[in-house]
Amino acid sequence: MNRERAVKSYPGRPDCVPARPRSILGFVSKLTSLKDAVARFVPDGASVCLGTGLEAVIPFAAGHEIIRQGKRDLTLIGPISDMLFDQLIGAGCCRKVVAAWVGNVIAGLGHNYRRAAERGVPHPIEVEDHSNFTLALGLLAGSLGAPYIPTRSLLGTGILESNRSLKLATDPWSGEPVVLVPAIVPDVSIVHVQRSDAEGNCHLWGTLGVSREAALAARAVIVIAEEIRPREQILADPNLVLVPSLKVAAVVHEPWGALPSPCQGFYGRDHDFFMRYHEESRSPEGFRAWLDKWVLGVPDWKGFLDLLGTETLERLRVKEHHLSDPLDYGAR
Amino acid sequence: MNRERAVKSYPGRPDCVPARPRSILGFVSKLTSLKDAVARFVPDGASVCLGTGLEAVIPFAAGHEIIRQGKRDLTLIGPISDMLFDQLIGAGCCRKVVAAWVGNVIAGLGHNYRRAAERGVPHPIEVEDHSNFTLALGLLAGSLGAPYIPTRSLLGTGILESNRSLKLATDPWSGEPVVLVPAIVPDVSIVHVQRSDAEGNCHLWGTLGVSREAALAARAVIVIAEEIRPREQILADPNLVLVPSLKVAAVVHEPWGALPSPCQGFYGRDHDFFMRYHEESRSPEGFRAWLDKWVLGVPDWKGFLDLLGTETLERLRVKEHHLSDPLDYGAR
Amino acid sequence: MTYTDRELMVIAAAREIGDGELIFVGMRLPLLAFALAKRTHAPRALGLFENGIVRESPAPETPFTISDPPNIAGALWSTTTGNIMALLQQGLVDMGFIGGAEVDRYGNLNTSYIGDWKRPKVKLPGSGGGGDIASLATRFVIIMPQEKHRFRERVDYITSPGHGDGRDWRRKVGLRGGGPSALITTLAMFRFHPDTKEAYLVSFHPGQSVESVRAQTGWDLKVAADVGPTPEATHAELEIVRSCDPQGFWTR
Amino acid sequence: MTYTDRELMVIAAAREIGDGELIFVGMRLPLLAFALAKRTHAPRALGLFENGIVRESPAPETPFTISDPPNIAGALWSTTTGNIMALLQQGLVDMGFIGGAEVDRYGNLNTSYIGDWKRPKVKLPGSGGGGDIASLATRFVIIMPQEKHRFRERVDYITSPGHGDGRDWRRKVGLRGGGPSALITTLAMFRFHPDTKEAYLVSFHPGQSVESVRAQTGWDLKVAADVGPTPEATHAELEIVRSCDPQGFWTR
Repeated sequence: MNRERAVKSYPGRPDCVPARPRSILGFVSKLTSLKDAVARFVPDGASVCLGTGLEAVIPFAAGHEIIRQGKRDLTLIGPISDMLFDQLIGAGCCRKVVAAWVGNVIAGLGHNYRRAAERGVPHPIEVEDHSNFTLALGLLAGSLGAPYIPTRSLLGTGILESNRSLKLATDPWSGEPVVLVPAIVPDVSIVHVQRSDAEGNCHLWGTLGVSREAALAARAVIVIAEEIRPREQILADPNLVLVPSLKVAAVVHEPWGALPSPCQGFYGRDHDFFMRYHEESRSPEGFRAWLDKWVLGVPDWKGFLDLLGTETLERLRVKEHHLSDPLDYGAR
Repeated sequence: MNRERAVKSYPGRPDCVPARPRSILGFVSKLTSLKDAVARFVPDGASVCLGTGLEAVIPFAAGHEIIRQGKRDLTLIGPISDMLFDQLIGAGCCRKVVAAWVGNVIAGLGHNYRRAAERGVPHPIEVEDHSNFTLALGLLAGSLGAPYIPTRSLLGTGILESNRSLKLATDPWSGEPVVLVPAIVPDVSIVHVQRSDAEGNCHLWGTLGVSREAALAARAVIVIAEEIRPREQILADPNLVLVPSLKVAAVVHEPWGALPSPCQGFYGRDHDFFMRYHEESRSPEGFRAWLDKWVLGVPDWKGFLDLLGTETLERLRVKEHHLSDPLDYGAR
Repeated sequence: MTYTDRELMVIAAAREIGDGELIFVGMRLPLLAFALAKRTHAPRALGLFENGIVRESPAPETPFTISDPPNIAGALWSTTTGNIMALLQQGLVDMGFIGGAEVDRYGNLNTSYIGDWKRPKVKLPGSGGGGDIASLATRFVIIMPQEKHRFRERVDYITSPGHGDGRDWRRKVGLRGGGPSALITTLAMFRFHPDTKEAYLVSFHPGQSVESVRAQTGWDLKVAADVGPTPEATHAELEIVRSCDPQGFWTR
Repeated sequence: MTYTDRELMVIAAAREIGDGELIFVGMRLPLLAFALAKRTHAPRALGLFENGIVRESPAPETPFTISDPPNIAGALWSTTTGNIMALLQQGLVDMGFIGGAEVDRYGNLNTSYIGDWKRPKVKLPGSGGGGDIASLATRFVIIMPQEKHRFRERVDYITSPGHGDGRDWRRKVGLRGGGPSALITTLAMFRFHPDTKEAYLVSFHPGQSVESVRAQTGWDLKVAADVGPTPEATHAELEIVRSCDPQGFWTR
């Protein structure tokens, strides 16, 4: 119930002081199934930030579970989102998109995004246009608890017209025009990481994108981890911890959970999967068939991986390991 | 000459678009002596950010070299600065202080700071009062190339009165008052790190304070490193790199260079040294004697370490090593 | 069992920490208070430090400064100063500790200038993180030595905002944090009136009285109806405090 | 030695990169252009990627996206998207590459909406980092396929600002970056007039002519006095491009 408050959805522009996720504090294990995590922390109508690592560590496992649970009226927040937002939009989970780019990075346009934005299929969506920088700055402002951050990007563009959340203002020192980017505070941010302990102290490396700002700005964080490690192993490198565990609502152990996007040190990108999705999602029927097969036709992520097949996993698995030099945190 | 431009001092509020440190770019070794680094990149009148790790990794070696070279009219920028700013002020190197706290953390007041601010001894200094947050936000704005960042801190305080660089404004969304913190762009930031390669790709861990923002905001960076490592060892962990080497003007190998402040994994804090300085610097004569002995009486940092004595170094050296788990950056 | 004023201050400060709370700790007595609270009534409290540290448990040996390596090893998070201050500005920090050179009847603190800031009689070190904690924490607790010249009717300069000139001053100037909730001194303990926001005496330490405390207060001091001695330090509390400060560097 | 339009586009793009320059690279043809420039005339160029990467040398095998693990391993820096965009806003980035669905005579790009944005005929993916590069880079180079319907008198929506309506438009709206310096298409190469800031034809690719290019341009096209064929791709350049794209995924 307190937990619900921690991810309560706020109408309009998000307040830039998040509700204190009180019940999240404390040192109980937050390990849970992806099913439970999505059921409890992604209520209908919530604003959800995901796909924060740009083309890498996209939490597809969580996205598919959101679709299976038939979540509705979500506000999706993310920089480029790749294929994931297109899937959530096509499945009817999304009321509004706050993003810099929505489509299929390797193949181009997102067919479901087009159908929804152009023809209201499966239903109309609201689009809040950003650039990668303004989205990053909005999340940074949220993470700072600052109401907004000014930028000189996007002056003179249509984005200032179509995105009513941005304000044109004047730098009181130089008198020059600036764009004010209001704080973006997701109800919940879903981040995929390499390793976490049961409390949500977690390590992410490789492509960061806006993952840190997204996690710090959010009212609650769901951590999806390739590996669950003992606490001492994570806290042996406190500088690498992505977000203080007091912000973490749930920790989910879901190996391969970012496929078909890559995860540094664990697996590469399944290029063909993105290409096939692009072809198969051209028509609503084609997308439906894709959805039935890959998402609704399986009970969970394990089911998705079985469909993908062990040969594919073996092909994508990282085989050449490049380890960093350990850091000495010795204190005496 | 280009290099000079890279650290040219700007009058008044720093422009928040730093001059491109063109000549700094390129892949020549930037290894140099501390003497040369200070001579070339800390010209009289420059704004210099140092002491960015709060009570840790304070670049005392660089500070003492600045004093030995008799630099003048420097603007010192730093959060709490501990004993270092007091020494630079007492030695007459400083025209202006931009800081949240100046003194001797463990012992309290800074005697030279008081003499300069109260009685103009050795000469008057200008003080720009900040809090740790507003100083961090000013450097963050500088690092973002943003003209300013708003905050709700310090409303109703005297700091808004005595620090004319801060502006009171209104959040155009909520109508509530905010404080605008203008970008702080140091001509040069001096950061002490555990390890660097010859180009300035460097790793800092332990206490960060405002080190990252300070390095990214500056027109040029001087890296003081405990160890010089081969490039591959540093780039084996690109997420840990503090600042892109294109910002780095010089790399100095100066082991123990942060003493008497601590450096995680290398040495602890020499508490007694801070206490003795506090006693000995009570009078201008006492400070002069301290300066003659510890700074002007020795040719370089090696001389300081010899005075300190091997027993002290051995006592402070970290003996219990705690290594972090390596990160796998494997890609295929 | 006898104890020093500072030991009692630590113990009184620890009692202000609630279990499961996020506490902006800082150095000196507050660091000991946090250690004591963790080992008694607030095992789930978390400590924040402005150098970028979040700790679940205090360092095994009490560090001289918050940036001493033992305070980083074993931390839950070691990040930037900005990210820690951001938790304050997000409204997530329940309480912070602040000291001061001067305080006034509304809990405003001055750590910047004695006299006119344009021509200061004394230049004090400045805000550090104090102004931020006072502005943004849900509440804060002041810990400082009590001497008449430090307890002013009005401070010369507000570094860390208390309740300004009282009542709803904080709301009027736009401060979101709740302001000071307690003032713990070498002589006594004060709280702030819910309406007027003026400090009033709630208890005096051993050897003190309402009169002796009033004699060291620079304004017409209000006193609680049920004013009495500060609750005694218990044997258990003292043992923990002394185990954290064996040399008595902070508490003797 | 014959080659494709795309191979020539990559080669022409590479020639726009100066040695020692900071280049905002991106995916597809620009990634190949960066690789080519590094191995020919610009060995000291640095590449930026909006996912947070700074690279001295391109990844050993050309990645499909900038976030593929090979593009991170061996990077000079792997940081946040914000920190990379910050280098743009600091004015440190010499040049960036941008593609677009529509371009107009002043080099304004639309990748957001075809038709009225309130009731779009086509919803395009959006800005990504394009709007930021166009706003903030010292200069930028446009690479896109040329078809008459994409080369509009005026784009429906400005996602990435070129020279607006010409002349000193960028200065008037407050943009600090210099705007587009070249437009490289499947048919030809264009530059922008120093005063009017209007695109004009400087060269046409093999098999093209002033007329054939004009036929695929949606405005009254200006032509350079010394217009001629685009400089041929050299054998050496082609070998490098093909070694970077052995399957011809990008250039066939």
